[in-house]
Amino acid sequence: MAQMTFLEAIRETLRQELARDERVIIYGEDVGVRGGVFRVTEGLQADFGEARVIDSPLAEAAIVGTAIGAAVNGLRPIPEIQFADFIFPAINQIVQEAARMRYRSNNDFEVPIVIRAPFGGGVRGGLYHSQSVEAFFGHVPGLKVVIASTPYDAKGLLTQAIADPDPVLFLEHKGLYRSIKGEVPEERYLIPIGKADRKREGKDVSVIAYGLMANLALKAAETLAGEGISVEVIDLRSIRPFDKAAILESAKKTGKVLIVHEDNLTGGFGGEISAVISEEALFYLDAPIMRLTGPDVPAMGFSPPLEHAFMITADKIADAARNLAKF
Amino acid sequence: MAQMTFLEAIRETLRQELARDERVIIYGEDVGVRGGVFRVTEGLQADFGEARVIDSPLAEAAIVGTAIGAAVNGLRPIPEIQFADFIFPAINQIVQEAARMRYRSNNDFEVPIVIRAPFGGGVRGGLYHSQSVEAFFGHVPGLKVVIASTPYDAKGLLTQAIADPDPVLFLEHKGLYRSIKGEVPEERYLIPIGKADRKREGKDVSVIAYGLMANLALKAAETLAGEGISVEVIDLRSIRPFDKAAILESAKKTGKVLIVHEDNLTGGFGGEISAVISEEALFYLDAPIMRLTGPDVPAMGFSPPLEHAFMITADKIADAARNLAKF
Amino acid sequence: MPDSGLTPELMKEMYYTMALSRALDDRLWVLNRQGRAPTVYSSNGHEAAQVGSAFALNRGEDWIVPYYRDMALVLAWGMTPREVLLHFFAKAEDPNSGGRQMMAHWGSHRLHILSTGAVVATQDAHAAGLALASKMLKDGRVSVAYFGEGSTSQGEFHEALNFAAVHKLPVIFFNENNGYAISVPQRKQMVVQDISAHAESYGMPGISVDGNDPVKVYEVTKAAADRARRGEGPTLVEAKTYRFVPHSSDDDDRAYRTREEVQEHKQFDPVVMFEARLLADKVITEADKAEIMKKIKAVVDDATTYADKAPLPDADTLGLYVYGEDGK
Amino acid sequence: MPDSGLTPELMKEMYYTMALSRALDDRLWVLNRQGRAPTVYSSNGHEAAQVGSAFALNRGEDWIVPYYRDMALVLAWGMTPREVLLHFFAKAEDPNSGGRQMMAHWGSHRLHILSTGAVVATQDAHAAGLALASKMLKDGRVSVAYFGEGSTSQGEFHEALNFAAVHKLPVIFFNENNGYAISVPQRKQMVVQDISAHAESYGMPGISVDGNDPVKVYEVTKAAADRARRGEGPTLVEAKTYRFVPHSSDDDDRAYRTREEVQEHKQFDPVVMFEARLLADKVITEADKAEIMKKIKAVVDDATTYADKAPLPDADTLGLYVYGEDGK
Ligand SMILES: Cc1ncc(C[n+]2csc(CCOP(=O)(O)OP(=O)(O)O)c2C)c(N)n1
Ligand SMILES: Cc1ncc(C[n+]2csc(CCOP(=O)(O)OP(=O)(O)O)c2C)c(N)n1
Ligand SMILES: [Mg+2]
Ligand SMILES: [Mg+2]
Repeated sequence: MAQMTFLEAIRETLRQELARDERVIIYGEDVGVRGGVFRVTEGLQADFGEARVIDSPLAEAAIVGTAIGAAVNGLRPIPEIQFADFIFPAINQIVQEAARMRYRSNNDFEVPIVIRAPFGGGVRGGLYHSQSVEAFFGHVPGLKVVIASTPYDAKGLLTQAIADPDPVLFLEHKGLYRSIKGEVPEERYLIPIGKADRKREGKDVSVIAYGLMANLALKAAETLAGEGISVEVIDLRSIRPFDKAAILESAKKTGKVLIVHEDNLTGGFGGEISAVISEEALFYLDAPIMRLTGPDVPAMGFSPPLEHAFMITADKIADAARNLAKF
Repeated sequence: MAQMTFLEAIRETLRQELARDERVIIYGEDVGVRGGVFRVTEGLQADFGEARVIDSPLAEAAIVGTAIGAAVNGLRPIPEIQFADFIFPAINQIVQEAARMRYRSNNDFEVPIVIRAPFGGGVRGGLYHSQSVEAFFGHVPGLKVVIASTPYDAKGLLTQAIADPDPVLFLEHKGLYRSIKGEVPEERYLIPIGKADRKREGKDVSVIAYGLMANLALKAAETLAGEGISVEVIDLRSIRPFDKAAILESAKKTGKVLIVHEDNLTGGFGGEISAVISEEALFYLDAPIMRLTGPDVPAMGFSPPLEHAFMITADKIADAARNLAKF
Repeated sequence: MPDSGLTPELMKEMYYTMALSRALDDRLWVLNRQGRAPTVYSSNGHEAAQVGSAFALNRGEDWIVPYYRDMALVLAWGMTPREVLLHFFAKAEDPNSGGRQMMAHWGSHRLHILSTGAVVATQDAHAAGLALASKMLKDGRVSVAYFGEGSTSQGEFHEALNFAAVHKLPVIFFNENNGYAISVPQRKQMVVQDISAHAESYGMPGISVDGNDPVKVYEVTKAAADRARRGEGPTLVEAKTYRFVPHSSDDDDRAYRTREEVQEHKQFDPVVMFEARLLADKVITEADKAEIMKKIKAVVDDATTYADKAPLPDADTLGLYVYGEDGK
Repeated sequence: MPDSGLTPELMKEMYYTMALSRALDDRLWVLNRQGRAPTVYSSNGHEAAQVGSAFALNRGEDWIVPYYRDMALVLAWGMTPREVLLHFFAKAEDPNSGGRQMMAHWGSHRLHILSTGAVVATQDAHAAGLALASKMLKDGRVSVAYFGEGSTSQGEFHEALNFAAVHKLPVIFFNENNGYAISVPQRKQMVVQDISAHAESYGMPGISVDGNDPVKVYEVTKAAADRARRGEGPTLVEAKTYRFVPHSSDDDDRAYRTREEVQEHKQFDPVVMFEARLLADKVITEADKAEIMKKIKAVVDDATTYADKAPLPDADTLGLYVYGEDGK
């Protein structure tokens, strides 16, 4: 089995799907000759041609809008939004069209597209190249929102997303692209969307997270293990649908829950997770459900002190979990 | 004091502000000659001229985008989005530009605009003329989101929104326009944004709501009063900022909280409210925090059975509150 | 005319479809005024543009992405009056949406009518996307997006034209210019007279045509479709027409246009004019006309009765079809 | 040339500004390669377009809404090299954003440079809106939106042009066409050769000009500004130019263009050409040039040192200025 970075896992999955299914096409800004601004699609145009790996005009609404039409007429488009920050011009097509096509046509049409978008901060992206946008989309029935945390998961979830008959937003945390490596089987495999993965078992505190945050939570858990605090880490893998059962099981077991996301607090997806727990597991709780999130500012500052102050770190998670354990 | 419908209260507020401040302009699709598709702006163009009440081209991004520029250069634009369902083409301008201008310029610029948009269902609007969009915007730092429930509040809050130096999204539930009347003073007055109003005092169950839902909650409270159940109704009036203190005070008092919104459940703003309560008042709770919301479907069906099944009613609120009281 | 393949038989069918649409439309207004359905969006006045263009295409085979005003179009494309009425009454059997959508939000996979929402101009990119697939899969299909002149103010219209032009896609952008966007007259919507003026900056042909003449519309559309099938790329067609009725049953057009203006345009009523022409050209006789009218009346009555009796959707179906089956 | 008001003094100042921008830009790349700042967006190659247009306007009085590539523009508009470097190093004193924004996101209320984000094409509507206020308040100002040719694929560009045209706003849409949007060449971005081609469908003048000649750019922009001030509405100007360096310091342009292509364009380096011309026309002497270069070096050094020493923003400021004071 090959060791791959998160980025390579995504690239090789795209390559595998392009090779096995002629209907799969990739397009977006700079994804062809340049291989994407992060090089995720590097080499794919050379291998599969300009007709299947397309450098599109600079227009996100058209990218998603044409992908919808192409999907209806038999293709399996995987459009890329260059940065999640630039998904807003396309949100109309995503929310009102892609996510609603099946429902509004009473199941007569479906829109199997996968929209890939790098998101998140800590990479000196400043206000417009660091955003977490998942809360906007986690609220949208008809859409699926997937966020992987390991190379292995990335492949299985992306493969599933491409096979999925519904529109999937596949968000890739930029901080993971080259920072982590892991074993990735060469053969095709699917990870179901909507099943969380308990990345670490524990009994004192449950940390619920996804994407980069799941990795940081694991580091924090390691630290706390040394202090005799046993932390369970639930990696949601997708926020729409999200795995209520896994969350409730863990919450009931530990009685103490810490929800972590990089997105800002108010109206973030952590609220939903918290609400579900207090609806269905309130009397198992030994402490308030806590959220550790980005601050309620419009976006992440560029200057290092601002970026550092904004970002979630393993230490911040450890601090929060420690406090919760002591509660 | 004049009795006015909700719609009239908004129209008269706009008229008053147009009259007192030359910088105020109104524009949007059909707001001029036609007075808006709901007639909210009826007569205003005749009174204030085509230069100040403008029939704009059919382009929401341009409507909001030009309002931003106009506000920076000295005007006080009040753009209208014809239906909240059609705000998505403008969301990029709202989230990434209007709401972020002050922050990104380190307080050098501000964008005092009020975006008015009718929202909500129960008026045979079907999938694209019934949506609740507040969760998308309640998540956005830098933006304020106001939702009034009475003619009196509508005037005070809208006046405040126009005076506010930051961008405000002022959402008007269509179901309120002509269905309720109330006293509205003629003189100008301001209601601060971010202060909830306890519309009814009670001790057994707290219902947290806003807009039309606050009215339905009051009806439900009336019913339950007859059954000996005392319901407190907190009308949030705005969801960003929202009045944490009022929510916590009520939650601590009654120990039982029902959050109501018409927007669909998952990722809706109710999650945030629930999360805040369980973070800060968990041990005062005598029952799980409950949410009564629209179902998790892409939008509200048009056919009467589908619409009725979707809509929140006073009966549904009464049922939920009754169950909670019995818990 | 034989050059363009427009036989007397086809002309007769065109006439039938236009007259049927008008009659059905009249019925919708009656039913609406009776309080039996809350909303009408009307194609009244647009019949020549819609039917003329439809007949120039492979109806039911090529893809159309209609506008809400396009009842005559979908009738030409194979939707039956019963289906239209089922949609209008929001009945469970409505093939467009199962009663989920407000009237005039068309869609049928079987007929290759892409399901439509209400947010104007999104459909333009959908048509380009359908055409992108047709180009790749070489299925020989042309896609057509229909839209009003008001919707060209939306940026997405331009994005779609540009995308289609760059990729030389087999798509037609078909504008029905009736001079108003609800109450907003064209001069407040844009500076130019012709929607077709936009074509040049995307390097595609742009043609304005008398939208009240179904034959001219047919010819222009046919040329655009042929061009698309030859792999030469998109065309922007503008059919100039007028709507004789308010924007919808919720509108009152007296606020923004005079009765005289409406009357003046009625001189060019596409259904009346086409009928007169077919009679003059002896494509149909008075007897044919009477028979057609009788048939139309029967069909409209049948549709009304059928749809009226059909059941409403069950409230329990509310939660269905948010998602499909996983992982095919 | 005297007709357009371009005196030798002004030409000299234009030259100084262009050369300053180039020198400052070179410095940014050096500092970036030294690891002292993570990102450069460069105006290298665009100096004539930016400075030529700026000098045709009331600098610091009219409104500009710049593109990220517009360092030469903001220098011409009154931003100092120190301020640019403070922005580049993301220092607290950065007047554009207090270190909050990545380099090249300009903004200054004092200078009438509207604060900009990174989402391309949103600025076009802002400029139209600024102009809407100017028209209403009769302040005599012109607003100018700057943008790349790639950004014209965004629908919002078209919405802004249309809005400005309908309302005859005193605004100029100023395109810097360098043939690439990061790696995407113009022919994959659009079918037409000239961005100015879009003007016609909005009923406004559209002019393409050699963007490497600051005088020509000046003249065209001056005419557009005069027109705007006369109340005759917007103009679309396209300045054709080239960027000599990668899109940003994160880019590697060898993936999408040959070194030969870049070399060929270097023949038309606007700074080199303008310098040669001013020397030939005796607007400046070799001695002037040496003095200017010396001054520039000193200014750039000073800016670097000053900004380098300036403090970073305090982490505690993170939460400031999400909202302003309530209810004025
Ligand atoms: C994005 C969006 N904004 C607003 C509306 C509301 N609306 C529905 S139809 C219409 C006018 C459309 O005019 P036009 O495109 O000329 O079509 P016509 O009705 O004249 O056929 C408007 C503003 C909408 N459907 N979508
Ligand atoms: C809406 C949006 N999508 C994508 C990007 C990422 N991006 C930044 S610059 C750029 C290319 C812009 O090209 P052009 O407009 O020609 O300007 P140039 O850099 O050539 O001056 C892209 C795709 C963005 N900033 N905004
Ligand atoms: Mg129209
Ligand atoms: Mg460019």
